Amino acid sequence: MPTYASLALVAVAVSTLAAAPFYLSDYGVGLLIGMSGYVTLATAWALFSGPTRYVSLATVAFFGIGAYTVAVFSETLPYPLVLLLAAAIGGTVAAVVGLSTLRLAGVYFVIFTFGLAELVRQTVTWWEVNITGTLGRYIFLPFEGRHIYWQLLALLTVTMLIGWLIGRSRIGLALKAIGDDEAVAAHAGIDVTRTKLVLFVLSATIITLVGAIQAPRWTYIEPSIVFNPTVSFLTLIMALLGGPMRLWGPMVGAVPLFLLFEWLSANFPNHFSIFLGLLFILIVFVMPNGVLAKLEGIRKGAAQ
Amino acid sequence: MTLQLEVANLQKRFGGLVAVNDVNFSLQAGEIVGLLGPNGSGKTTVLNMISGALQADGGRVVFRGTELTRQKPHRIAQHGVARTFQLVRPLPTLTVAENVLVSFAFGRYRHWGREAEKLVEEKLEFVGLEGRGRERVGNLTYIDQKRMELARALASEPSLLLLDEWLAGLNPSELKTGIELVQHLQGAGITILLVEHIMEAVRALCTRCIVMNAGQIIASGPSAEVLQQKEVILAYLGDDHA
Amino acid sequence: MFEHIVNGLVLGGTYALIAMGLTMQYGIARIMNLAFGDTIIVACFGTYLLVSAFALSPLLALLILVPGAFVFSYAVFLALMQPLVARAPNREALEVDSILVTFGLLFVIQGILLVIFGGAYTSYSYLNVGVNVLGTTVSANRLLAFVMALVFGGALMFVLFRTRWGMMLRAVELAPESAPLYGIDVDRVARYAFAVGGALAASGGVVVSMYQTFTATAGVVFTMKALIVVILGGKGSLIGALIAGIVLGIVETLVAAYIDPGLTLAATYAVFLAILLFRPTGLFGSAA
Amino acid sequence: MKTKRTAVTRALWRFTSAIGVAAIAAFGVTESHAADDKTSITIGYAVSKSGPNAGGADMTVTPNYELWVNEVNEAGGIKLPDGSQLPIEVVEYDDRSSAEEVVRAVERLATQDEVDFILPPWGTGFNLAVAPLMAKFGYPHLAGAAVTDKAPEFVERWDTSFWFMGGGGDYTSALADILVQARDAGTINNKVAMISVADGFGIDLVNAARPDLEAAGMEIAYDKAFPPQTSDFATILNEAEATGADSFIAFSYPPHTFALTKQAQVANYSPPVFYLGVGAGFPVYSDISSGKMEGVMSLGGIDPNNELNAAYRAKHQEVIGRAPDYWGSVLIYASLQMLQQAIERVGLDRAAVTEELSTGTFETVLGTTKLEDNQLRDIWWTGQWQDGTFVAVAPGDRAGAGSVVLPKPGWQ
Repeated sequence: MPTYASLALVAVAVSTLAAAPFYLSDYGVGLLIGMSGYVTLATAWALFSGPTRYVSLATVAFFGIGAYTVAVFSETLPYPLVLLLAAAIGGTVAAVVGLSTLRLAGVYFVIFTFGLAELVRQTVTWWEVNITGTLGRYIFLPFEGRHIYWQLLALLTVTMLIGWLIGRSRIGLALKAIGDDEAVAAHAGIDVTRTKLVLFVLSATIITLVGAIQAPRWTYIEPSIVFNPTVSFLTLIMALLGGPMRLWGPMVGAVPLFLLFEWLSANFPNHFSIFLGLLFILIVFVMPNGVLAKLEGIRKGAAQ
Repeated sequence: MTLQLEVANLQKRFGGLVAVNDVNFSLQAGEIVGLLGPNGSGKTTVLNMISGALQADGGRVVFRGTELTRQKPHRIAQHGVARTFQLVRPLPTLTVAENVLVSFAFGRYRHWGREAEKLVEEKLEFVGLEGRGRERVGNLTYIDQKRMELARALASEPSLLLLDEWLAGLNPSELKTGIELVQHLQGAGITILLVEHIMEAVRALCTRCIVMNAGQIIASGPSAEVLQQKEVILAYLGDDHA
Repeated sequence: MFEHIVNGLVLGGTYALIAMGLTMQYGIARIMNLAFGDTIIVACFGTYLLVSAFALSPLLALLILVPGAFVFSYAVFLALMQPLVARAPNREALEVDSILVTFGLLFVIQGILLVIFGGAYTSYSYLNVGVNVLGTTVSANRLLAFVMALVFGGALMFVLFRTRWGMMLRAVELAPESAPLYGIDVDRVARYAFAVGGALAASGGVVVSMYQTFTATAGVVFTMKALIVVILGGKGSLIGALIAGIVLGIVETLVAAYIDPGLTLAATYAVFLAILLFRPTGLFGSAA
Repeated sequence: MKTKRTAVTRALWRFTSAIGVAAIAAFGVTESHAADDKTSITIGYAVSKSGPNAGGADMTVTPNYELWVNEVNEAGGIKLPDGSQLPIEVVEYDDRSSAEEVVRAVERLATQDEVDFILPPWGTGFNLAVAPLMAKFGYPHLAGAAVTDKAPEFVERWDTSFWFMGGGGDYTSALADILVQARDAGTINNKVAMISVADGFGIDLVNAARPDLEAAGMEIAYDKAFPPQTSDFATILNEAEATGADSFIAFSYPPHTFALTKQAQVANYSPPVFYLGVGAGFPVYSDISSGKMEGVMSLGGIDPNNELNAAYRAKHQEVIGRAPDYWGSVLIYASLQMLQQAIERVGLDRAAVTEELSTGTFETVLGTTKLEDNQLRDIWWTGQWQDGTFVAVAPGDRAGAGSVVLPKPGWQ
């Protein structure tokens, strides 16, 4: 059990972050939105992909589903209900997809999830064009940056809490066992398919909610905006940088990487891609298991 | 004696090859039965079908009155059938204790928390790994990994244990310890199906033997008798010459 | 109906041409190269440069760019992939690493192209005349892509099945673990396979640039198409890539003609996902 | 138990340090630079320099920003009403074709860089994404590269927004008028084949075109949307040709426009009316069509006899190294000139500049320009390639309009 002191520390940290918009500029809040958005995405991604080692590129499929749900229903339903609906749709899609794909292993799963994101995007596009006869949709919700930030912060806190609980629970142990050796896990009595499915749905639902919460910030959305594959790739690289096997890993990866991107795009707007690419290569070569593993390695090395 | 396991007309093909052909046998509660035969004779395939790792193409597996034939591995484990693997398969990112805990947490009676930790400690002590629960499995010697794997199989609290060449690769003194461990299990009322090449172990442990060759049972009966049979000796000699 | 088949064949020729390169890299060299499409785009811009600045024929550009791409890909493998191959404990780890590194490479190439050429749409015309094929008019440049796909496919097939080097390639594809037992230098074979894949990508790029508008950032479209074809055909299978490419072309054309042009890509992905689910080794892949 | 506690402590240490990094970053960037002695006018913009939108931005938006800044600074800067003259200092970001990035970049420009003015990004979607922020921070928003029928509504919602490219309905009704005239003159039949790219632009236009064409009594014989990634149009053109329509209309983006042209030439498909979307008005179109673009129609156009426009085109060629397109470029450049003149008249007070833009009359490359309800309405809706120039042909009653020549000659 965590001590009261550490619980208090978390409470202080969360409330400090929650109070941040009162003494930050809009840009500061914008940064926090971007950061908390990506930290939540990366943490949710790692909930499933970290222990099971199923590298998913479907992040943006769920992110986009969330954003689209808000765009479609924001005028007709009360906002909390829209969020619930988004979560339900994202979760349902994840369940259907999960049931059919979680037996694919390795790179096939990677490719499938990428294809899935494109399929969802194409289908939404076709539906909008041919059935509803529009493409862009407007979201006029009376939210300022800080409102979106608070929602994201709450979602992030809940996500971290879920991750922490999973790590201490039976299902966390099951996931680690599955990641190590599916056959052994199954013979030990673990329902491998159901465990993976539950986590995939959970992770996808959180990702859907991130998309739903962020969407009002853009006023106007269309498939090319919300199904931007970069979201999937950035989420992946952030989680990998920090180390997806650890609860704090994605956060440790996402925060500095996000700030670095911001700095690069401000100072080298014309060379952003080159730096980003070199950085990726560097990460793979220098810290293949993530920053946390690297730090632990260094600490161990120093101790010896 | 009560009937534990009944295997009837079991069939398995891989492509055109018939790996297991019309295999029938049954196990009584508390028995240790050896499943023998040269490499490729279909022993492990039979084991895989009982434990659910493979789907049988035909026939049935009934365990204590429950049909296991088309059940998934985790259901079979929860019904009380546990197994080890021909080559040890530890879960490398987990500690020794966690490896064993997995089976307690998801096995027959699903233990968790303090109680499970205590049970893990007991099982580790039973296999001779007391106090080593916090170690990474990668740091264990081969024999200790085998011990750990036995502990993991026992942690699902099975009434039928499938041991796939669990004694292979042990030196003579380790073998002695291993045989004693298995005998203890029998004392605890666990039925054991033992796939094994080491005749010394088979003689010491098994009341009965089933011998397979080329996917079929060629002999079965009390160990002493079966191991004398000409066919059985031939099958092994043939294997040695190959 | 018949004209759609002809159009589909010609469209599929392009897909086949670019997919054969990726299948060499992915199937044999075991590198999931996300920067594959960007190699194609580099060849597009290279051709454009040679055509517009030096008034060279795009066909001559082939003679410069294809060997260039071979050398470039060889160097990339040596510098970036070899260390990964060496340190990877298993196939999965290598796949994840190579996805990440080539994703980085993708951005580097794209960034360099953006600095040099900017983000503008680029296009020129060459061999843009109609050719009558069995009563259907198709463009000469697309026909060229189709013919090249057949020629390269045939030539590679000959090399694979009739030469010693080809035998080594196939050995590495089928059994990378045991190939070294037969005295095959797997790394060397992989280097060459990767380089040949790059050269094929460049040849695809040269032809594609004749009829398609390209931008510095369009590489990922080609990567995806090629990847789909490779998975459809079975990774490492050249004949699979060739046939799957052509099948995909025909499917897209028929969907556009008889169902809805808006669903061509959705149909592509649907076919692709279905294959992944029901026959993950592809139409012509060896069993897993 | 001991090891467990340290694990928790370590995790918390990580958490707090992560927050620390975030906080430092956030605070670090909020310190604003004091701007007591103004030595320059800062102008900020975020455009897509990478990602899928880079192609469009690089054709129509960025070159004009660069051209304008270059011209102003060569002339010594912008003259303010107090007599001082300040050069322009540019703060630019790459939005990487991401909506979230463009939103944050504008927040950054407004609240951290505190630039004097912000120029808009490329594209309808991105302009709408930044519109609420521009209004909130009180920056005039000169939405250049954005086509929308909802401009009047947006002006009400965001009173600092200005719309320079008209709406889909403007372009399609002008086209419908041309078709009706040609039909009534017996030049073309009553049938139209129409395709559109399945994204915001294509759908906006095709939705506007349908009622316009139906009202004009035209029969829409083929009406399909295609995905933006489409590169092969052989089948679509076959099907369109098979309908027997004399008018072919494509609301397309440059890659499709170019591919359609090439395929039409290959298949020798040359209907009397051949109308394409964005890209047909690019200077490069002449190369794409191998010089055979005579008679092809599209959006936009110029008056070839307008000297102001000719001078602008020459200057663009000289500074940027290539010619501007025949549609959006000149509108965006004009919006910048208006901004400049508004600043010269009322200074750097953004509210006053907004007011001046809304009510003032300006001398721009378009001639004498005045906005109606914050929208530029004096736009060429339809153009046609005639003798190597993309000549404006609608609205026909506007001074300088050329006349439509139909049927389009074959691909000679």
